[in-house]
Amino acid sequence: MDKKISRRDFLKVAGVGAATTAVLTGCGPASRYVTRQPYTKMPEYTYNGLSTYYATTCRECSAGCGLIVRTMQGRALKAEGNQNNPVNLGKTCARGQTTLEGLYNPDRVTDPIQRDSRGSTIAKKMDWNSAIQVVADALSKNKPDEIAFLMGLAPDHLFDLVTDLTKAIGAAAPIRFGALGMFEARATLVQAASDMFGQEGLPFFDIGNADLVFSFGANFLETWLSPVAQTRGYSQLRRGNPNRRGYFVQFEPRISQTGAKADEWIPVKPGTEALVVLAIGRLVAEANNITLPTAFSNADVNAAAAAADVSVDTLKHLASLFASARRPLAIPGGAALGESNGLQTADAVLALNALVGNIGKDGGVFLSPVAPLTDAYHRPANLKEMSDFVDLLKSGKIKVLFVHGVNPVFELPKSLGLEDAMSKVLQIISFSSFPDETALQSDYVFPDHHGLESWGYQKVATGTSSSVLSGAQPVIVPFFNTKATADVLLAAAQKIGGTLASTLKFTDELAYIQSKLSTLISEPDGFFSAPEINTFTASFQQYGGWWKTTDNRVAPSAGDALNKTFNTSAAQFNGDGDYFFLPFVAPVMAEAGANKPHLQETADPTTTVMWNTWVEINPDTAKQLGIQDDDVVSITSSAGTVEASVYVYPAIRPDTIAMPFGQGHAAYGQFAQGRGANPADLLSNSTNEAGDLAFASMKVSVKKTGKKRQLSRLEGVLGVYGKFGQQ
Amino acid sequence: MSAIAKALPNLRPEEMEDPKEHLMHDPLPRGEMNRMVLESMHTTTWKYWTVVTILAFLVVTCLGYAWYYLIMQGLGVSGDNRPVYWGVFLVNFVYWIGISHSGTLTSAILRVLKIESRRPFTRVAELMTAFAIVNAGLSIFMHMGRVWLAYWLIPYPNERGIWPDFHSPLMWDFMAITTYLICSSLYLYLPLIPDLAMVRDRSKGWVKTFYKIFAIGFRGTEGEWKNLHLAMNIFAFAIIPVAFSVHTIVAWDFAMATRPGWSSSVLGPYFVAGALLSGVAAVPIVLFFVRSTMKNMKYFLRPEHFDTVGKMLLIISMGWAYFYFNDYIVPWYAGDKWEKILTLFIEAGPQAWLWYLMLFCNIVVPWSVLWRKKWRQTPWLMAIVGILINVGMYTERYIIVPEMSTINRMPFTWHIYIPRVEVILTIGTFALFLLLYFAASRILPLIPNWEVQEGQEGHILRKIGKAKIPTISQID
Amino acid sequence: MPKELKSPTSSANTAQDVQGIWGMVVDQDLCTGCQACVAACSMENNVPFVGEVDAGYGRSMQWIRIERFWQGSYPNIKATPYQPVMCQNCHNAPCEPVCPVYASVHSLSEDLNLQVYNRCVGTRYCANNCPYEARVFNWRDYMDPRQRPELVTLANHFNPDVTVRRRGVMEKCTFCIQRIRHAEDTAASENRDIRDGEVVPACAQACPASAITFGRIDDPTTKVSQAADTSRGSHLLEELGTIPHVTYLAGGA
Amino acid sequence: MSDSNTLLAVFEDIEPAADGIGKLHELGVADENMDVISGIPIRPAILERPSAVTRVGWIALAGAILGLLLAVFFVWGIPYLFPLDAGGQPIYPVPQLLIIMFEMTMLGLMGFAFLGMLVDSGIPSYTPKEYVPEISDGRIAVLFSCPKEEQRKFVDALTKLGAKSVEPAEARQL
Repeated sequence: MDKKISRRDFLKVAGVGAATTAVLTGCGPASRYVTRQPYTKMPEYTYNGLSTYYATTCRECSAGCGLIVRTMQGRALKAEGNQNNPVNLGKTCARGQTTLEGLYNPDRVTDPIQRDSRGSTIAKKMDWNSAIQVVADALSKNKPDEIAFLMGLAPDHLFDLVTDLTKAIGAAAPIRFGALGMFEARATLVQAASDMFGQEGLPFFDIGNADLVFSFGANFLETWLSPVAQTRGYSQLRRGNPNRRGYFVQFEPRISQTGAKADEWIPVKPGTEALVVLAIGRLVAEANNITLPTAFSNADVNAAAAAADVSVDTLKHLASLFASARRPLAIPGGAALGESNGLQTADAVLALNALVGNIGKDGGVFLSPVAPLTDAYHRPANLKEMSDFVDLLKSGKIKVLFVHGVNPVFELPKSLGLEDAMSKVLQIISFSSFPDETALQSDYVFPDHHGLESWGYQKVATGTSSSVLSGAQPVIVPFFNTKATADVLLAAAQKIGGTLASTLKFTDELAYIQSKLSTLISEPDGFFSAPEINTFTASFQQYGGWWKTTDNRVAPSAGDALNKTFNTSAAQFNGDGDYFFLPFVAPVMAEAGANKPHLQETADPTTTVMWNTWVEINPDTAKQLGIQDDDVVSITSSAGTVEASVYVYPAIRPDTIAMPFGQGHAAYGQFAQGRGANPADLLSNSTNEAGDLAFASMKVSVKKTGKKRQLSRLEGVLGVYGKFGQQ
Repeated sequence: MSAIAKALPNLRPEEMEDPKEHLMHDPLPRGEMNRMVLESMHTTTWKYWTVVTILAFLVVTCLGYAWYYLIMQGLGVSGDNRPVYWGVFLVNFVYWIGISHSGTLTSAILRVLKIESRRPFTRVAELMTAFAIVNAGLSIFMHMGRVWLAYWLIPYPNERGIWPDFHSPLMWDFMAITTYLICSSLYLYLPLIPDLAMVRDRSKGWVKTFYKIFAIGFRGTEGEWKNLHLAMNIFAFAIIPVAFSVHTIVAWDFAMATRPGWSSSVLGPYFVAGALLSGVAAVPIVLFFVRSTMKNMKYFLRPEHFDTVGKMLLIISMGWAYFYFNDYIVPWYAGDKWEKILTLFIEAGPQAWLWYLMLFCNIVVPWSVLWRKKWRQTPWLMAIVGILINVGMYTERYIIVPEMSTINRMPFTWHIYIPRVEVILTIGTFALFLLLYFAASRILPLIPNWEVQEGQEGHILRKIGKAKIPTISQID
Repeated sequence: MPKELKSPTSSANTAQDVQGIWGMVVDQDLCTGCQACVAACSMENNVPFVGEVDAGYGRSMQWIRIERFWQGSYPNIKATPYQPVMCQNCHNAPCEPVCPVYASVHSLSEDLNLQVYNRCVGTRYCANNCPYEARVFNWRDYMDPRQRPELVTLANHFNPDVTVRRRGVMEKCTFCIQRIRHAEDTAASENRDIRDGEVVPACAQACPASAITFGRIDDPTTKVSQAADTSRGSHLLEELGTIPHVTYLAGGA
Repeated sequence: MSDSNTLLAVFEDIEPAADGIGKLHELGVADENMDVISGIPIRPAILERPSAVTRVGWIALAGAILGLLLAVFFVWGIPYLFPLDAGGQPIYPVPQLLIIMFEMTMLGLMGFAFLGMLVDSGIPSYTPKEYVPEISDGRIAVLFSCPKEEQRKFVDALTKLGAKSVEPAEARQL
């Protein structure tokens, strides 16, 4: 046989290699110049019928899960988890799966545009040169204190670049915000850690190694912090150890998706979570014969039980569970933190953990590893800071506002008056890829690439035990005439010249990223290291990031967590309605999924509603109010009114109504626009002690409108509810 | 002789029914009958044309356009969903197959049993059969997701190298319905040939050409009659099991599925009983309308014929009730979880009124009306009973198809079915049926004159004692 | 685990080269109902979205649906463990014999139910006869860019390995047969057997809780065989004798 | 009988027709040289005629057998050519065969009964034939052939028995 390998054989080998090793790229910096183009103009690495796989980072939320995107002939076909990335270990959530529908979304902003007027969809297309000139002018013709940047939670490399840029021109540092961060109450968690442990950082809850989890409202299987990693933890909790199945109790006013997986659901009255935690703490201390620590000494079990609408027996039963567990873990989160006493709740939960001595132990509470390239965890702005920012805009001091990666017009409570404040800003430049509400209220939209067309990195805030920098690279050539915002800013900086040009003297985005990565190339405990930056970058692309192989979680000292005193009052509520209002992030849709048709059509895990917003009302309450399924009700709080269809939900407290956040867009493309209602419209700007939005602190009234609008449900109502309902 | 006289001891002559009430004993010359039938065919009023125009319009829009729309858009415009994959199209299918049992089966059974009063109305019923099968076939085609590939069900050597699968009840159905359509059309046609020859002999011009072609040169020679008679006998005997098999197989389409409600071994005979009920009930409706709207028909179609049909209806209704009870009690007693829910759903679910309507129309109405001869002989009352029974039977099919398929073993998928474009198409099929019937009533002789005359020749009145007693001779 | 894997009448068909019988295990204790599998399946298999009205009318086309029911009433109410239901790829599949045109046939070599899209004429009998209601029907031309202009760009991510179905065609979960085929081809070209874990369907690949395990159930050493072989395992509607290839591990304690 | 004439005698009713046929018998017209055309079927015995021979039954039987064989081909032959497994059912199923066999047998039986009726009667045929339209009004026509020279005698005899007309039969377009 001829020993020479023919081209055909080579392709065969290459194909098999590509398929089995999954990742085939990162061939040096040259790949920067590789264009990935459709079939007619076959570029390198592209063979007919063979797929090419690129490692990148999911940008659907800021958790930083690694993705492997399958591409073929210049088209991205399928996003799957990157098995190497410690955050998600090859797994993804539903949003990650549908990220391609964002990439190929028919409503993307295809070109840089200048609006006729704010709010108008009529816009004139621009070319990128003039767009860069607009940015350069905005940066150079305004005084530094007249310039503001509002950024999303992802991507981090752009945030770093903008931080450098603002530093160079002397403007205020960019402010970061995201709806998920808002509903996660990150500031509260960080504040609680520093309150109780005397150490800054985002708490890390080691669910996987615990054997009993008490979750106080934490929706950790849905959108909270790093859902894929936490779901893996949950999986380990249940089946990780063949000898025992971890037990899980959820405390919340309605059964959420997370609550649905709990062994016990304790429907505590909203606002009394802290009381319950403290009461349990006291009972645990009593059960374990520990001298009652100061933290729990004020707790009155009977009063707490009465206030929380939970029986004393239940509390005792829960306390005995917690006391006898080998590795008990309590997690604060969700609506429990979004109340006026949210910080107290978080503190109390951490104290409860301290009581059973699981701080810094397996199955206990840690502080999340600090990501590479950063000194500490920098949380996004809480509502207090956003409110200050809005006030700043209102004052008219800001002349130009740059917005990237966030949609505050939709996400912030309307009562904050952001739209009004934005009208005081002379020039608003959005870098949004999608025609969202904020982009609609801006003068210019200079669309950034979609996350899958972009370079970048994301500093992983939490979820895994190691310090992770998730890397992003384009998997296809930009599908539309978009431009990386980093490149726009860098080009503008060069146009402006001066110190700015010399500080940001990078040829392009990748050069900037490389400059940042260069500090990592010889870190000793890295997953890989390299002698020089180009090789390092290649590996960075190939593996989809860089991370340490060691356990980088910080084990804080319990300090005097148990010596804190708590006041034992329940939370305060705004408004004089009859019902507690519980907004929650739609588990599937989250804050930005509404423009993806497959996410819209993916049933909500608890209600199975698709394509719309629903209001959850207890059957008894509904009967009282004469409301049936699909009746449209108007919900009024002190901040506003929204209308939505009712889902008579059997697993919610009768004094509470709940509504998912994620729909109710006024813009954002054909799949999102005009669909459902936005519960943020009902929220006031009241905050908890840590400055986070007290989103669950409203009391609302519910009124039947007489209209009916059928909710689209996956479940057959006939078979699940009513006299024919099955179990 | 004296025995018969003793059987009627107390009847005074005025109490006895007039033997002339019977068509067979009220003979007219054949030429006169021919003239009457021809006159009924040739008489059209503006009312007739108005109705035909309306029907034609309905056929074009409700059937033609709506179906085009359905094909182009896909079944999304229908009301089918998961789990109700089979909706009103299948209801229509079963219903029309049921109606088709009216003619062929009634006329065949009556012919085999030599029930003499069948003679004038067999054709009226057989025509229904033919048109009902057309509608049944159309309903199946409407039901198919890719109707343009329907020919894949035909077993013929093809380039695709793949044949239909005879494991499937649908293939049995396909074969059975094909057989039934062909055979019942021939069965309609066979006794029609002499009548077509009669019309041929009495028409001119292109009309004559038309009838000439379809009378296929029939004269009435001894050999022709003999062959015709034998063929008709073969048909009459053979088509009864075929008709039974057709509706049994229709039932098997459902019964073979592993679904609660459908999976029942009594479904076959139950469907046959149902088909007979709706089919026979359709006869008085048509008889009534033909009799009251067409010329000279009061001579041919008489209360005695309604009486015959009424008696059959009463028996069939009881038979249907018997089978329904069978189908009902067995799962009810067994207490299978899903069957129980299904029963509850049908009787107390959101569409429970259909169930009560069905029982009212199929049991209460016939049982309370048809026991009385006088009422049986009242044509308009019989027409109303027929209509109600048909409503009841349509309801029954609706309960069996979409309602029963709502309940399955996966309660998470239970969605209620609401028909959409099906309603329009159903109107269209009914309009087509009527239109065909209207057309046929002016193209084909509705009365098989030769059979009537044959009967009349064989019937005689004899005076026994004081009364004239109808008797029948054996000249057949 | 099917007790009997040989078809009783395999004399005249394609059973000669059995290439592995594929099966799945779904751990309901782990399934969090997060819908990642649903989304992953839709993206891998070009499953269309049908829009709000159709979806709510029982026409959503996802090949997996995650079922949950309620037990009890407030406050002692619990959601039943999430149950993802996809085609169970029965050994004795009720959907198969009822198809008049052989569009629903059995692969004896892998013991899978195959749905031949281009053969399907849309009688929907198979769906009627599927006790699991696992089949979905293309009620409209959901994938036709002429009717749905939004697909002109969205269609770019369609998987070229999977046919796009048009209206009037029945479809269902295929156990990602394109991935099975790919692995089979790869293994054949390397002259070896398929390794355990080499075929991962999209749902199992995505599942963050690793609740779905997939592999050959004719080999007792595979992960899926071992996972299925616990006291928690059961099949849906086992009493029907369909011998499904999906094993559910009970949720709860 | 090249020198014979074909006559058509039309009678008003059955009795005279029977008498007429009896007369013809007397006059020596064999049954095979006679045919009765009537608007309704009349039992041959009434007219003292031999029963006509019909092959319809045999043809129908042949059709039934043909249908049966076709069914066997459909249900067993097709899977033999294209073996495809479906739902664990036998490739050569018996119950399905019985069903299809029944349907196809019946189709063959009836289809061929119809065809047999046509073939055996020599129809469809659009060639001119001896016929008078009055037949379908209930008249009975007796078609017979007699020696040319004795035609007169026949006509007289039949007219006396009540024949409406006795004329040389004339084939004409129906």
